[in-house]
This record gives sequence, C-alpha cells and structure tokens, in this order.
Amino acid sequence: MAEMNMAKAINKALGEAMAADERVIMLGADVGVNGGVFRITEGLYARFGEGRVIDTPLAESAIIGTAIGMAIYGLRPVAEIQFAGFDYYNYHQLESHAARFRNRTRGRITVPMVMRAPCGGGIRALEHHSESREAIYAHTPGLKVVIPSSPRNARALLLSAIQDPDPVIYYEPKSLYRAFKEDVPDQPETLPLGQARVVRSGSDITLISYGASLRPTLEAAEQLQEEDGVSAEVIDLLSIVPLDTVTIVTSVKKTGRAVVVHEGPRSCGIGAEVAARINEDSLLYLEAPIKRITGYDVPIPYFSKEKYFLPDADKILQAARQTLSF
Amino acid sequence: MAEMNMAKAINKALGEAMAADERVIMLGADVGVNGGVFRITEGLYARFGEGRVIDTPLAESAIIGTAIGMAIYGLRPVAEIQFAGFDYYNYHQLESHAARFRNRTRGRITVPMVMRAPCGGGIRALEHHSESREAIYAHTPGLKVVIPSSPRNARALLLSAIQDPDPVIYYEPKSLYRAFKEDVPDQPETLPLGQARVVRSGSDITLISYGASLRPTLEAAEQLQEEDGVSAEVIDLLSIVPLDTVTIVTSVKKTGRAVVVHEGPRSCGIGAEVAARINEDSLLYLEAPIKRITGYDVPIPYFSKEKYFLPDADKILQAARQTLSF
Amino acid sequence: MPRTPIQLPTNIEYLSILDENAQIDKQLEPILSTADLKRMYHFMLLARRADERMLKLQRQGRIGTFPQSLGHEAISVGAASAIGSSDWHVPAYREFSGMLLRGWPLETLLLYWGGFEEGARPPDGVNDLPYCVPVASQLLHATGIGMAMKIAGDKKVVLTFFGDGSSSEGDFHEALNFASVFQAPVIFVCQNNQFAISVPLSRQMHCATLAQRAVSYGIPGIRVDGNDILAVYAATKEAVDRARQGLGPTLIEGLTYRTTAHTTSDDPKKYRSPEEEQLWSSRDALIRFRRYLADRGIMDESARISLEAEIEQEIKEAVRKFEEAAGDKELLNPLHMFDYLYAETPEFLERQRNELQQFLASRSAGPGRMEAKSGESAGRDP
Amino acid sequence: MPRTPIQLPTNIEYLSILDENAQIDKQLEPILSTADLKRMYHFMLLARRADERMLKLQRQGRIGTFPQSLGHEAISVGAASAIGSSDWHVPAYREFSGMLLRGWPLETLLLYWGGFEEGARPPDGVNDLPYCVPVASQLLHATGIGMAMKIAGDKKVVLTFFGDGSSSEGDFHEALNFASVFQAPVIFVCQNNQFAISVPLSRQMHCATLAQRAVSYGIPGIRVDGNDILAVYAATKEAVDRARQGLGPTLIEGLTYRTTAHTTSDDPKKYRSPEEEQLWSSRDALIRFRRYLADRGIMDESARISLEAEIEQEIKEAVRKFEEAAGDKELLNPLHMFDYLYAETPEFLERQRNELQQFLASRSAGPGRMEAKSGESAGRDP
Ligand SMILES: Cc1ncc(C[n+]2csc(CCOP(=O)(O)OP(=O)(O)O)c2C)c(N)n1
Ligand SMILES: Cc1ncc(C[n+]2csc(CCOP(=O)(O)OP(=O)(O)O)c2C)c(N)n1
Ligand SMILES: [Mg+2]
Ligand SMILES: [Mg+2]
Repeated sequence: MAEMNMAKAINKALGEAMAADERVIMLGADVGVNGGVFRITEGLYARFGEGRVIDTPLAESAIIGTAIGMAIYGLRPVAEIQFAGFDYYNYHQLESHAARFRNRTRGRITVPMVMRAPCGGGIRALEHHSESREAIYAHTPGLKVVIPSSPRNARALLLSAIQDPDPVIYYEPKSLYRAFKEDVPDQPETLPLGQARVVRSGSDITLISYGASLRPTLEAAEQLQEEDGVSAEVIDLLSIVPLDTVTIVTSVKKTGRAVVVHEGPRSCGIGAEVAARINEDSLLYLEAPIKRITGYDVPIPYFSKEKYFLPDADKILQAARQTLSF
Repeated sequence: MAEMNMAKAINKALGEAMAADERVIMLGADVGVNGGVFRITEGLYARFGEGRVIDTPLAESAIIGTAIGMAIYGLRPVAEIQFAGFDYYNYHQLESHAARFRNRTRGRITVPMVMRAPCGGGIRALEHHSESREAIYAHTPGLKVVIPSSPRNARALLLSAIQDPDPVIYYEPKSLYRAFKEDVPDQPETLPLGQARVVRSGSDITLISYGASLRPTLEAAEQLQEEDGVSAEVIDLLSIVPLDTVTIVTSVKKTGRAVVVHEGPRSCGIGAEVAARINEDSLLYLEAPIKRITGYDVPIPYFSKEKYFLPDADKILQAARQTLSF
Repeated sequence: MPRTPIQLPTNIEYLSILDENAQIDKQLEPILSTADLKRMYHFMLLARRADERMLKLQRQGRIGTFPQSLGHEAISVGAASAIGSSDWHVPAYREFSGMLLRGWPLETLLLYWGGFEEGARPPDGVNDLPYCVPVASQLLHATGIGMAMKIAGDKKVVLTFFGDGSSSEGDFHEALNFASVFQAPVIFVCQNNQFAISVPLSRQMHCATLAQRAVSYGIPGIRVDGNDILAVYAATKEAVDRARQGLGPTLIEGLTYRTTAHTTSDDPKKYRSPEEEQLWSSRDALIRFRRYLADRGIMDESARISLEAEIEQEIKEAVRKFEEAAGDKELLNPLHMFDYLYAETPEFLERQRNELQQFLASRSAGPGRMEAKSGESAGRDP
Repeated sequence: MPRTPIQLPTNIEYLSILDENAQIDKQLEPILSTADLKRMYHFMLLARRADERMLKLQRQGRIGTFPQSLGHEAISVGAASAIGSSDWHVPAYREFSGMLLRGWPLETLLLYWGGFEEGARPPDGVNDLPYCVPVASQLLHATGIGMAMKIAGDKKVVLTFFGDGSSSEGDFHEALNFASVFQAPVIFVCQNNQFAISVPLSRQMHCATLAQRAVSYGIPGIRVDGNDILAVYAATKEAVDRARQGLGPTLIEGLTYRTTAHTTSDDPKKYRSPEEEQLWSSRDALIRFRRYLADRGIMDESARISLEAEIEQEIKEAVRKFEEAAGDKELLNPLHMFDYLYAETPEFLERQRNELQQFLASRSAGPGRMEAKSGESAGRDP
C-alpha cells in the first residue's frame, strides 16, 4: 500500500501494464519525452524507450487511427488524446472502426485498445479543455466507457481496460488528478468493467454519480444525514458502458427516489439513460421524479463562471431535498 | 398544390430558398453538376450557377468548416454531407465552432447555416450508409436538429431551417425520399422549429416518434384502434432540438402511457431524453413504464438483416400492448 | 542568400513500361516468372468477368449496390502482386481484383455485396483488412499496422489503396505524415480514376499530379500509367523493397479511368462525355497485357479461350456457393447482430437480444406483417 | 518518356531581408512609411511588454493559463501589417501582437485569458475571428470566408495563422486544398516555432520545410526568416496582392522559435536545451528591428525610451480596465451562460436558466458553501 493521487495511480497502472505485457504501448502528443501535459506518462519513456512510448505528431484522427491498426496487428495500444474536447477530431475513427471491426468481421479482427483522455472542468482551463461528452461514446455501439473517481479505482479500472479485448474509452476527470490521495495496493488489482459500486448505503434516496461529481455527491449525502437525518445511498457508476442497471435498479427499488449527477450536458446525457432505465425496471417503486443535476445544455462557460455550470454539493443537496419532499 | 415525394419537396424548398435570398448557397460533394447522389439538388446548378451550387472536394470537415466561414461572412450556406454516417468526420467543426460562435462572441458572430444529410436505414445500402445519430447533435449545445416525416413538413421545416439565425442539423430520412407523395402548397410555407405535432389524437396511450419511424408508428396506432379498440395519440416530434416537452407531457398526462420510437441506438438516444422529461414533468400520471422501441445498441446490420434492427409496426404494436396491459 | 529557391526532392517521377499499343520498354521490363504473369492475368480477367456478372446480379436484386472496378484491375492486381502473403493488404472498396488475388473467395465478396457481414470476414491466413467504406480512414489503419510491424521488428510491409477524391480527406494527410515521420513500411497507392463520383480531378485538387504530394512528406512519389500492370508492379516492387529495408513509405499514383459508373446507383452520363469514355476504353489494361502475354508466347489464343471457360466455371461455382450461403438459416439469423460487438456480450445487450428474440417468436406465432413490407422502399442507394 | 521526372513548381523560396545582425538587403527592402514602421514596432513592443506583465498576472492568479507569444511578434505583426482593416484576420492563439495591431484592446484580450467570453468578442468594426483553441480548425473558417468573398465579388483577403504542430492535422490539408481548388484569397501563415508543446519538428514532419507543402496544392510557398519583420511583411504583401487579383492562396512559413514555455503550465526544460534557447534569443526580432529603425533615423534612443514609458502606461491602464470589468456584476452573472446559445432562447434552456437562478437565489438566502471550495482544485491546466 502506498498513498498516492490519481495522476500517480494512473501512471502506476500504465507502468504495470507495460511491464506485464510487452504488447502494451503508449502513443500521443507529448506522452514521451515530456511525460504528458498532466505528467500522467512521466517516467515511462525513460523506462520503456521510444519504441513503446511514442510521441506523435499533432493529429487526433491519426493517433486513434494508427492505434486501431496497431491493435489489429497484435499490439495493445493505449492512445492519449490530450483533452476530451479534442477527441471529436477522431470520433469517426472510433465510431466507424474501433467500435465495429469485431462485429464487421464476425470476430476475426479485434481492436483491443484504450483511448485515454482527461475530461471535465474545475481547473480554470481554456475553452475546449473542460468537456465531458461520455454520452457520445455511450451512444456508440461497440465501445466501453470507464470513468474512475479515486486513485485506487482509477488504477484498477485502467488495468482492466488495457486487458480488455475490446476498445475502451477511459476518461480521466482531470480535476481529480491531484485533488486527493488514497492508498493503492502495491500488487496490481483490477475491477470488472460494467460494475457500479454502492459507495455509501442508505435507504431514503439514491444518488447516482461518477467521476468528479462523485465527491460533491458524497458531500451532499453526508449533509443529508447530518442536517436532515436522511439516509442516502450513493452509487458510483465507474463504467458508463456497460451501465450496471442491476445495481441502480436494486437501489431505487429500495429507496424509491433518485438523483443522477454528472458534468456533461443534460439532453441525451448519461442521466437521461439512467432515468430511462430506472423507469423501465422500477417505475412503480418511484415516489418522486428522478432529478438530473448535470451540466446545462450550454458549452461549459469560460473559467470565471464554470463553477456555476458544474454540479456541486449544494445543487445536489437541494435536488435531493426537493425529491424527498415531492 | 402539387403532389410530390419528399425528395422533390426538399428540392423545391432549396430552390425557393435560393430564389428568395441570394445569400443562400449550397455546397457539398456532387451537389452541383450531378444534382446530388439522391438527386436532391437536381436542377439547382443549372438554375443558380456554379457560384451558388458548389461541388466541393471530398472532405466533410472542410465542407462544414468552410460553410461556417461563409456563414460568418454573411452567406447562408446549406451544406450537404452525403450520408449521416460520414458526418462524424466534421463533428469537431460543428461542436467546437458552429454551435459555439454566437455564445463565444456574446452574440457578435453568428453561424446561420444548415447541414443537410440523408439519415437512416431501409434502402438496402452499404455499411455506414444507414446511420441515425441525431442524439449526438441533441447532446451538443448550440445546435438545432430537425427531422421531417413527410413531403410537406420536409419542405416547410427546411425553409425554416435555412431562415433560422442559428446552425441547424437537418436530417433527411432517406427511406422516405420516394416512399410516398403528398400535396405541397405552391406558396412557400414554414413550420416553427421546436414544435411537435399531434398527428393522431387519442386517449389511451401516447406514441412518440419522428422521421421514418413515424409511418410504422401510425400503422400501429391504426391497428390498435382496429384490433384492440385502443385510442392511441401519435406525436411527430419534427424537431429533436428544441424538443417540444410541452406537447409530449400534455399528451402523457392525458393517456398515462407512452412508447417512444426511433431508429437510432437506444442508450442515450432520443428515447432516453423523452423518457427522462416525461418522468420529470408527469411521473405521477404514468401508469406503465415508458417503452423504447429503437435501434439496438449495435451498428445497424448489413442490409440482409437491417429490417430486424429497425422499428416496425409489429414491434410498436407489441410494445403498446405490453404498455397497455402493464 | 536573401531570396533563394528551396531545393525540392527530385524523386517525383512518371513511369510507363507497357504502353497502350502494347509496346514494351525492354530496359524497364520487370522480371516476372511465367507463372506470376499468368496469375496476374488470371485475376484481372476473373475480376472483369465477375464484375460483369455482378452487375446482372445487382440488377436482379440478388446483391445490393456495388462499385464496379473495371479500369482498376491493373493497379489493384499489379500492386498486390508485389507483396507477399505475410505482408498486409488494406483496400478501399475498388480493390476487388486484388482481393481475389490475395485469397478472398469470390463467394465471400459476393456475400459482402449481398449484405452479409460474413463477407467482410477475412479468410483465415489472409492478412487483409476488409473493404473500407468511409474514405481515407483505412490509410491510418495501414499506417498503424506498419508502425506495429516496425515496433515488432517484423520485416513486412503494408499495401494500401485510396481514390483521387479520398486524397482530399484529412485522414489522407495524417496517414502520410505519420507514415513518413515514423518511416513506416507502407505503400500508399492512389487509384486516380479522375472522378470522385461526379467530381472531376480539377475540382478535387489544384496540383498537377497526386504523386507530387510526396513532397509534403519528404518521401518518394511516383505516377505510373495505371493501365500498365508492369509499371504498377515495378513501381510497387521498388517501394516494397525500400520499405522492407526500413526506408519508409512511398506514394504511388496510378492514373486510370473509371470505365463504368461510380456504383450501380450512379449515372455517369450526367457528368462525362462518351468521347472521353471511349478514349479511355482504348487504353484498357487487359487488352495490352493480353497482347504482351501473347507476344512473349506465354498465352496464345487457345490458352486464353480455355482460361475464359475456366473462369466462367469459377464464377458459376462461386455464385452458387454465395446463393447457398445467402439462404443459410444461421447466416440469416438476425440475433447474431448482438453476438460480435464485444468478446463477451454484456447484460444490457443480452436484454436487447432477448427482446428481439421474444418479438420474433411472438410474431412467428401470430400473423406476420413484416414480409409484406420488405419490398416497399423505393429509395436509391449510391 | 517511360521514366521521367515530374516537373515540380519552382516557386518555393526562402526569404530574408533584415538579418540577425540587422544587415539589410537594400534590393528587397519593402516600401513602408515611417508611420507604418513605427506602428509595427509599437505593437511588437506592446505585445512583448504586455506579455511580461501577463506572466505576472498569471502567477498571481488574476488570469488563467496563457500561451506567451515571445518570439512570434515579427510574424504576427509583420503579416497583419500587410492587410487592410476590411480584410479579415483569423488567428490561432499566439497572434497576441497582431490582434493588438488589428484593434483588439489589450483589456479585451486580458478578459479572454481571464476567463470571460467577453474577451472573445471581436470589437465592432474589427474583421477578426477571436482566438481559436482547437488547432487547425480555424483554417477552414478562413477558407470559407475567402470563398464567400469571392462569391460576393469583394476584393478582400483573409490572413490566417497556425503552428508547425497544427500542420499535422487533417484540417490543415483540407483547408489548403479547398483554398487552392477554389482559388480563394487566403494567406496561410505558419508560425513555425519548431515545437508543438514538447514535440520537435523532426517528430512532426519528415519534410525539410513547411513551405514545400505548397507543392501539394499547386500554390506558391515561401519560407521566411520569422524574426525578420521586413521579410514577413514583404512575403505577405506579395501574397496579398496576388490574392486580391484573384490569383489564389499562398502558404507562408515563418521560421522562428518559441522563446518561452508553451503556456504558463509548461516546463520546456523537460525537452530542450538552454544553449538552443540562447542561440535563438540572439536572433530576436525586436532587437534587429530596433536597430533598423535607429539606422534609418526613425527612432532614436530617446524616442525608444519614451515609447517604453508610453507603453507601460498603456498596459497599466488596460490592466485597470480589465480588473474593473472582471469585477463587474453583469460580466460575472452566471445566468448569461444561457443567453447567447441561440438568437431566441428556447423553452428547455429557459427552464435550465430558471433552475440555476432559483438555486442561486435560494443559496444566497441560506448558508453559502461554494465560495469555500473555489480554490480547491490543484490541477495543472496546460
Ligand atoms: C468519408 C466518406 N464520405 C463520403 C463517402 C461517399 N462516397 C463513396 S465513394 C465516393 C467517391 C470517392 O472517390 P474516389 O476517392 O476518387 O474513389 P473512386 O470511387 O473514384 O474509386 C464518395 C463521395 C464515403 N464513402 N466516405
Ligand atoms: C485539436 C487540438 N489538439 C490538441 C490541442 C492541445 N494543444 C494546444 S497547443 C498544442 C501544440 C500546438 O503546436 P503548434 O501548432 O506548433 O503551435 P505552437 O503552440 O507551437 O504555437 C497542443 C497540442 C489543441 N489545442 N487542439
Ligand atoms: Mg476516383
Ligand atoms: Mg509550434
């Protein structure tokens, strides 16, 4: 066990994956000599050499498109896109190819690769540096989508993602990179993709979140307990695809109330899907409408006002109270 | 009034818009001399010349990116992407720029443009020629999204889209191009963006659909009446963004039951958003879970089996019956 | 030197060996065995004849839209003949002839155009990617495969194809740039047939040749007569040898003409003249190659006739196998649409699979409606 | 001619006029009025000094991450000086100096880097697009504007900028191709500072110069000494004249060096040597231009000193205005995030606006929590 922040935990996972399997390689702009603009690949270039930690020209479609080719040839590329707001440049490669090759070739050609990208707001960044559009990938059949919320699960999920035989989008909430530390076991551990986790159990209301929004969600849960004597269950989705409907529905059947929390825009976002699935499987248990505390349907504002766009504990608390008093 | 199919009605609207406003221009691959691969721009090149009906090189990002520039300069470009399955190549231009310039510049620079693309399945096309991913655009703040269902509304909505001061995604359900004819008034008419239409009124269940799925939805409604004596209300969304929540919710409050029908994949699709909004505004009126009859979360199969992927009257009927007997 | 010309690489060339009158440039004539030459002709002819047959199948509704490849046989077969079976072949959608040569059974390709994913499954042992529809995107896969070969230390090469129109896509630029920066063993072959559907070269690019785009990447570029299979072969062979030695990628432009429509949905009368079509027909690759083979005594008239017969038989057999497969219950089972998305089908997809399964079961119990509607759509599909 | 070299255009050149020792090539010296020359120097110096000041503001947390533009003044100001105010200027994010020259008040640019959309609003009458963050994407807007000018019959031109790294993006290729096919009046200026964050030129491209990529588009290409404002001006002026006459686009590569870090979040020590940095400092554009102005008797030492004082004052005033604006209630009103998405705010957005409004109202009634957390995040933001 060693205490570390999420940046270090991801870095650790990358190193472990590369050490364990020589097919694992990294590519992306600035991932090599520089160690990544967030220092996530720091030390890997020195340790594994430029043949396996590849600084590329600045071209997202090429980073993903060549990663697809490498995966087809038998490598296990982990491609970094510098910010989630730039992965639109390569969306066609993911949609048309990474997500389809197995299906298209009836299992003969597969694309075991990971696209990593820092996502989300909260670090006073420039325009296009704070996006959270995991819903686009969730709407793209053939991909898996993972978003960790803590150093330990970041490391375990990344190891799973790299070992996964299919393409995985691994979004890293950049505001968590250095936000807090957690004990991470020395021995590699994995977490199954597609499994949510009940991180706080409760009986009165279910708060569903993931990534950077999990912390304010937990804060709100604490406050509900302290101030209102309300027992909130909190679910950390961890995987967006496959979405763990069972865990969500089981909880809502118990509590009868739910609030979904995420940073991405609301319309057709993850919250919509969660609400639709709860409705499908547990409508009659619902005692109040499911609330969505999400990014609004606007581009995340420039940083002087971005905090008003992001979900925070107060917003979640208010939504929970409204749901409870419905 | 003249009877015409949707292909002709869209062609008519384009001609009218160009005749009425010389700032309106067309661009895209094969839109000029060839009149478009679906013949949608037929005759426009001869009528308006190559300065206004522009055959471009084959590059979607450039088609949309230059259209953005033209709109900024004061033109009203209507850009054609040959198939919706290729508009991923230009998604970054739409997300990062078309959708943002007004907001970014506090209203000083605007992008009045239309991206037209044929969408959807049902014509035995090759891979990547049958996609329906309007949900991606619905998840992209700053765009409007329109999908017509008949010759007459196709013409009226397109005129509105071209006149709209903001960027509009206009998806044309290609299986409807030549599927049926309808009277279209000689005089130009428009339809407000953001307004759904109750195309069949009923009291027992609400069927919500749009585009190519509307016809099987209506068929199912007829059959419900005939075979089950059930009165189904059918809503044609017409606009996906802005989504007409009021019309949907008003209907569901009346009927207490709803089925949403569309071709695009299910997860985080339009059906999810519709379900989430119904839940938000009318949960207590619901007597059964909202059902989603949609494309599955797989790429639409090659054409030998695509019909099993698409919503059809039987699937909708079955879903309605399940909802009614819940 | 305040105002000085920048020295550009001088290795951008034009190559022709067997001209349209079947005159051969002896100095440049590539060394190819009789067997090789026969094999090349075999697959050119097979593709030509199969293509003709497929047009009929398409008109009968037995397969869907497809892009004929007449006029493309020399580039596709010529280039593919210059690589080995452990090298990789990454086609666009007009490399029908080369794919046949690489080992794709004709019936498999028929399945593809007949609307079955099974037709996109590369046969075991064939190091090819399937047809690629979104233009230029495959060039990046080829580059990635080449980069991986280099990382693995394998002395293999990748051969990939694209059209003149496709070279306007950003992915073209990114692929050539990556390949050149990483000196990946990739041979990029442009099938310049002078049209992208209806858009002519002059509307596609402002430069005189596609080959000169090699200057942007500091790599060799060559334009060859694309109806001259010997020139295509020779240029590709040179590029393959360079790539195998670690000397990086090459851009080859084969200049040809799309003899027929873009696809079975297209009508070229809208945008080009019969005179032009006529002119290019006279430059046909098969005619001159046949004459070359005759001149070299490799294939006389009777051999040619028996080859035609043999190929007719081959096609007949393939069509039979295709129709058999296309009627196969397993291949037609729609539930398979859920089975190949992921190595393990996740719960949410299982549920959707069950949903469809139950629907199909219930419908086959009740009165069927779907079949009645299947012929309904009257749309065109380019 | 079976194997022949393809003639490449010979108009790819290198241009230098005022060398690093301030030696001038009299033959090539552009004709510029004293007022013009002074104006150019003014904005170079203003940008340099403002940039230094902004670094302090950033370290104090009063603005956010920003990319310094030291080393880029000659290209940005030199090129922008060659167009008129009715021409268009489409920057990337390192054209700070040129934007000042074009009429963007310094306080507006400070607002941009201070996290306010208001800083991206071009001042009335200024035909510029704002900074563009997603690299190379703006080149297509510039091309579209140029195409529109041509359609409208306006004799205007567009000047647009991008970095060496950005030239690897597909959008670069698509923009140059469109501009060349449509002969749009666009001047593409590459600020080749030899790095894309940490990635050096050698990892970015395999060709010797960026200018030679003009060969791919059949347009003139020129590399200029990017620290030589006279060369930049002269090359741009030529290109502008051509474009205005309907002779299409030009690719200009200004070779320079990013004097400082990529942005305030970057640490160049990780990837480049002090020696190299030193070498390029000695080639600084301002030093040689100042000497040129002195040599020509346009600006003596006392004029220079009073200019420095004037600029110091200008910056002080701008910072004051910026801080005033940054504290303005209206500018800080978060509800405005909903007000500029569409010409008319649709109902669903109004609802979200109300939701936030009610939330803010209720919170300002109850105990506040948010403010306590605002300093929390310890992330880096490159
Ligand atoms: C990204 C993308 N955009 C559009 C299309 C539709 N389309 C199919 S083929 C074609 C023309 C391609 O021309 P070219 O590259 O010259 O190849 P050719 O068909 O002439 O062999 C187009 C526009 C596509 N397949 N992919
Ligand atoms: C599409 C996109 N990808 C990545 C980034 C992140 N990024 C910002 S600047 C930069 C380097 C650009 O280098 P270059 O074009 O040479 O310009 P320079 O910064 O050197 O002026 C990168 C990778 C971005 N802004 N846009
Ligand atoms: Mg072509
Ligand atoms: Mg640079």
